[in-house]
Amino acid sequence: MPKISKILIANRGEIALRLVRACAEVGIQSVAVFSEADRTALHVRAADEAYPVGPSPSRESYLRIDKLLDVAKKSGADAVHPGYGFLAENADFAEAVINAGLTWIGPSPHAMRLLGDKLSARHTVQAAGVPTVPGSDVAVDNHQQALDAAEKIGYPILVKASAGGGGKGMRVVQGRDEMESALRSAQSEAESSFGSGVVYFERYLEQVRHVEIQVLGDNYGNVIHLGERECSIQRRHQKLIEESPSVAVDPALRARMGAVAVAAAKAAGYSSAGTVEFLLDTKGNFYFLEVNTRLQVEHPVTELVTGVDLVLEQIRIASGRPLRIKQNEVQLRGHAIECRIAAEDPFNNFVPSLGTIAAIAEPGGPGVRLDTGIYRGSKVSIYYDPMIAKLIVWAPTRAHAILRMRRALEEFRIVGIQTNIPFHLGVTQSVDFQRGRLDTKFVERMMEGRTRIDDQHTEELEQVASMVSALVVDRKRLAGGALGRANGANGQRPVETSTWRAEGRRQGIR
Amino acid sequence: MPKISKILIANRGEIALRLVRACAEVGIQSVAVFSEADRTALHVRAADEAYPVGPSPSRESYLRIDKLLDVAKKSGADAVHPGYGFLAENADFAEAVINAGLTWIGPSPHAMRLLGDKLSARHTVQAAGVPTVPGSDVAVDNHQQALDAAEKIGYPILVKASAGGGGKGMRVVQGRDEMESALRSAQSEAESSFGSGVVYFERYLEQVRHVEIQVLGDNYGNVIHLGERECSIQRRHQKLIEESPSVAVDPALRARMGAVAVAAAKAAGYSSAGTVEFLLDTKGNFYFLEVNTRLQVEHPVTELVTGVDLVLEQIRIASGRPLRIKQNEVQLRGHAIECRIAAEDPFNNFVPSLGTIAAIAEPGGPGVRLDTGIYRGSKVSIYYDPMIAKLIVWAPTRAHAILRMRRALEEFRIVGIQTNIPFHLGVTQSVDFQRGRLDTKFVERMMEGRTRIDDQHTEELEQVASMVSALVVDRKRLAGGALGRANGANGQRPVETSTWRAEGRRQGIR
Amino acid sequence: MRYFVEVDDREIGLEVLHTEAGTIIRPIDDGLETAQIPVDFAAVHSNVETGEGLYSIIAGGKSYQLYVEPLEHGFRMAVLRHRYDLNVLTEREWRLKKVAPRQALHSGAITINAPMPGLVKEVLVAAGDSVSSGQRLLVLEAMKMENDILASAAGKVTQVTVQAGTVVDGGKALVTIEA
Amino acid sequence: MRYFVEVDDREIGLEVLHTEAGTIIRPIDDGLETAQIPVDFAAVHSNVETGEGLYSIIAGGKSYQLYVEPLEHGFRMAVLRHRYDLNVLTEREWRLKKVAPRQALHSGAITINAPMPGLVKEVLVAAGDSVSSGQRLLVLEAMKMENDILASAAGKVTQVTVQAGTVVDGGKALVTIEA
Repeated sequence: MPKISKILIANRGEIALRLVRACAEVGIQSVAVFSEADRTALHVRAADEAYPVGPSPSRESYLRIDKLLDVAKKSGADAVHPGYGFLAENADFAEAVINAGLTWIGPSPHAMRLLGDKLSARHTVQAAGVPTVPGSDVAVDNHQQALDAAEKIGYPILVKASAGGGGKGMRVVQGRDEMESALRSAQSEAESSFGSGVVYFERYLEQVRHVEIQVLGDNYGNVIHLGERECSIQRRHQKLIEESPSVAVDPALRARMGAVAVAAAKAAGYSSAGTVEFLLDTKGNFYFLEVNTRLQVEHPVTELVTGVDLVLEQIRIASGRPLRIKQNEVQLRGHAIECRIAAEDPFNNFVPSLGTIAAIAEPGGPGVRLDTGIYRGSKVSIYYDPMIAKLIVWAPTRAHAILRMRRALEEFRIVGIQTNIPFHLGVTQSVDFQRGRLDTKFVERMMEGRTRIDDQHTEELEQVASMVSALVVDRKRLAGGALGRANGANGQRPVETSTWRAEGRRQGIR
Repeated sequence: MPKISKILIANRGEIALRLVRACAEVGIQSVAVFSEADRTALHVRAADEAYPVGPSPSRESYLRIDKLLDVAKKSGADAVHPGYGFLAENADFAEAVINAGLTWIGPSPHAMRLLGDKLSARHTVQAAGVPTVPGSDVAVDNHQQALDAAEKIGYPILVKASAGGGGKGMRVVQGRDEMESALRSAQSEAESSFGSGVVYFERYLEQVRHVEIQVLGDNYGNVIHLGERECSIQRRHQKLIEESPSVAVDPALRARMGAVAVAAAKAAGYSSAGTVEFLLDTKGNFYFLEVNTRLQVEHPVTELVTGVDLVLEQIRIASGRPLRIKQNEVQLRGHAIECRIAAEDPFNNFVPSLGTIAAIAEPGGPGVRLDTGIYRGSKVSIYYDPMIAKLIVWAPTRAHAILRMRRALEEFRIVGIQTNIPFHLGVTQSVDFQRGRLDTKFVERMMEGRTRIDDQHTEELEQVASMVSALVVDRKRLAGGALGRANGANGQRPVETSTWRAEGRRQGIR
Repeated sequence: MRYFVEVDDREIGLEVLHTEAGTIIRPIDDGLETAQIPVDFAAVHSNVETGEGLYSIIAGGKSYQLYVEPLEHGFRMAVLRHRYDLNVLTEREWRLKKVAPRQALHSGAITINAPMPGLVKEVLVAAGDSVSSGQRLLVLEAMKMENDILASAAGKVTQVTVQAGTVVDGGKALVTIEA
Repeated sequence: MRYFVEVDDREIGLEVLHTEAGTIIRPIDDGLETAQIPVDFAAVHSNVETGEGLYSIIAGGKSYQLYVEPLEHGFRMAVLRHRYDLNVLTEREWRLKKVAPRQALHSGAITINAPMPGLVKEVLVAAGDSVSSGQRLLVLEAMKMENDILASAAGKVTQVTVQAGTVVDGGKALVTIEA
């Protein structure tokens, strides 16, 4: 059994910090890596060891397999955790780690390859009897083949890159007329993004929820599931809010979806933590979408409702231990919701907002978990993902969790950049969200103003903002007066010593 | 049934904020009160409404029943939550609230009186068959009576104020010789602190743990318990660390202690949240100490392991709803620990440290809850309790929780005042604490250096501190050099623009 | 002190009064001064000069905290899911702004009114003069400042109804110009 | 550049070298210069002048962060459960100090001041008493707690400037001890 005593964390930001913390909590040494932009990042300061891996662009640092292996060697790390993103789903990296005599904390490169390619994943799980979204089970190459395949599947069609992810190489085709250009543009986008132009078709399902099942497998063929996460609140195929459990999943459906997810994982010989994504329609039918062969961004919601520490279990599994949790011991308690806080301006089409974090007020108190890599003085740069924090709440019920999230969002103040916190506040105030009426078009409807938002006191707030602005001007006037006279003025409020710095003000995009 | 729609929160600091948050999370309006020192406190800013109640000393503000009732009236509040401390266990206040036509969120004044006086509490629970610490069951008045009573009970004797709390009016008497002066000083301290010089005797038990049971009763005679909290880590009868469950309590003992606690609560007609305190000896015998007729400081550890929101249940109960949790539905999951962070200098005999909070880095990530009223720029003043934050962690196991607490304590940085965080770090590193070998003398032994502390790298840390101090001086030298020359110096590290403010520096104790 | 706050396309007039009992805000409602709101305004962190900072305001018992970010003109505040860009005008700025565009609309005879009560310090034109748009007509001292009153259009001065030293109410006609 | 750091009763000599490849620290071990530790030192927040701030240091691959607080002489750093007070001497200062006769640490009069404002509850010593280091001198009530004020050195009490019932400000002299 490979003993793990020092883990190289091949990532940055909140997930690197979460992994450093996990190491500290099990008495394992952590080795951080950092690009030039990240020298004073939280994960670097919190880790036991830290090594530079190059310039700020990730291609030259966090994606450099050679440099990462070099750090592993230099530091004497005996295992590598990739986090999510960057090289997390790169089977070549996993293989290189293993070939270097280190333990890879994740599924085998074989399972990663089998499931990483979407067509291959469909074939693998179909063989295990897993229902998939109706589609072409081979690559679609030319226009005529495309039209034939689409005819069989039925419009609307979703063209997807087999090697893809994150919405790239994806096109919706409503009818024959749109096929030729959609096919060509999807292929070329797939080619340029993933180095493979292979695309295939799926029926484009509407009025569906995105529901995924967290699985956990060991190296001995045991696989369990830890319930579902609903991730229907998406914008451009990027998840924004996740929760567990889903209002649309009752225990019977959970058991069915869980069993299917476990079967899918077993079909691929899956170990470690993984996620099987499904679309769930209004009739309770669910269709396999893909498997994410890594720890997910949204793993905390599952941790909060199950009480299982997924990273800890990943480390145990990687060190050769059998699963210690049995399926019937997995119990969901209460409700958890995660909001992904991004440096994006929701009042300006979610354009990324760059700059320096001048101040932060973090939410706290009961049931609030904040995973973030930002700190006062840190910079949000062009180099990395705009997601700067994950705000996760747990509460005994969903209704309580929504109100708790709302008050936590209100407490969370980030000065110096724009964030999407107002967007999340809008979602928590929307009647559809509160009632659990979700589907993958939720955000689209909301941004088009087609969602009823339970806005209290809007006029009152405007009035208060007006008063404050007048008082701020008045205060300056009084201060000027006070300064103008030799002696403090009579009857005037004392002028506070400024404890606020104007330095490090925002620089970003407008 | 009294409908609660607006709650006056008759408290300040972290507990006031916790209650404001609870209101926001159930859609109830919150009304904060503030003394002059607390105008910009977090609980004031977070509440829906806020009213001044007078000058900074609590006698002139937070303890003024008349002013509090006036605010309740003015604001249209229909209920009052007292938090802990201040008027929380003042039956006269509860009665005044009820007489004003408002709902008191807490037990009835009758139950408060019955249990508030320690002698009366002993009698009440003894009648219900609850084992109490061997002692005098009547007030001890004069020297001769004292000697007789002590003879019967056996030395060492603990002299306790019947109206007391917080270690005041308490004396340990090892033998006859010490009796006279101990009795007199305890009586006079009790008189001056509580307005009643009534004292009684208990056997002074050694090698015992402080274990308390959380109970929850409704207005219809239903009472359940939510397991135990171990609070043996005390200094001068003040709790410093609490955890749940206790390593000394197995399910059978928990059931027995729980049943006894429920019986004690029922004997007093108790409703709302309350705590029955026991001493637990090494043989599994337990003895009733007293009942705290309020929400406890340490309630979060119970919330984290049971998943029950105690404040929410208090509000439901006060609004006349029956208990919604059945005893057999109460399940403990994982382990929770709380450290009380106080503005006290552990390197200088825990002397209070006053001043302005110049900066804070809050701990975060998985399993960490921080309840605090401090913020950058807030002041720690002489007027209020030195406890400035509660750091609570949850983890699947006790061992994990201890390491998680340790890393959270390491992350928690408060600049501007001294805190007892280094003390808590010492406890988490002590072998006895890690092994669960706790008793009420733990802190005394630790402060006397009689505890083995698992200190790694002490010399290495000293070395690093030395290097840093030299580098700080060197950096200033280089900066001076760079400034001295007209042009940026060659080969020298650039001098960072200071993003740190020297303003608001500590003023406290040196 | 009176302020006029522009927010979205609304305009909110507020009078800030510092009294013995504390600060009071009176909404200015077309001259009708209605409610009086006692406010307790405090900065948590702030820069007096730029206005940037975190503020607590208790208005009529209700408590709010707002973060104020200075813009080139005015302030930005994020409140819950809303963001407000506000611009604060003093009474003088507001009156100057108010009279200017309105008069430009008229053709024929244009009457230049006093934008606020004040003392006419200087009269720079006389009946019969030709003036160009923007030309200084007179100087009105108000709110301790000298305010230039400008011609809002080119034309010929037909009437000057005040002279240096006249104390005028707000709205009083000062000069008439024939286009 | 060579520095000598006094910490506790130890003295650690360090040479800081800025090279092309980065900063290197060489411990000075009785003139024997042994290891070379590559260090990457960075300020997260800091004041260059006072030294106060949060620093990250990566020394030989190991990462630490330390908060540095300036004292009257030197710096204070809290690291885990420890607190270090350090004083940094340049080589010149160190050499000067080394040749100077060692000063007795505990000679002369020591004044015990009130660490915080409070009420003197009890005075336990009187002028003329001999006290040992750590002995309780008086009890000061502050923040609802009774705080023991201890002798910081052994000696003879020469003056007691307060009595039970006195309300004192922070910093007020309470007791003087002659070593």
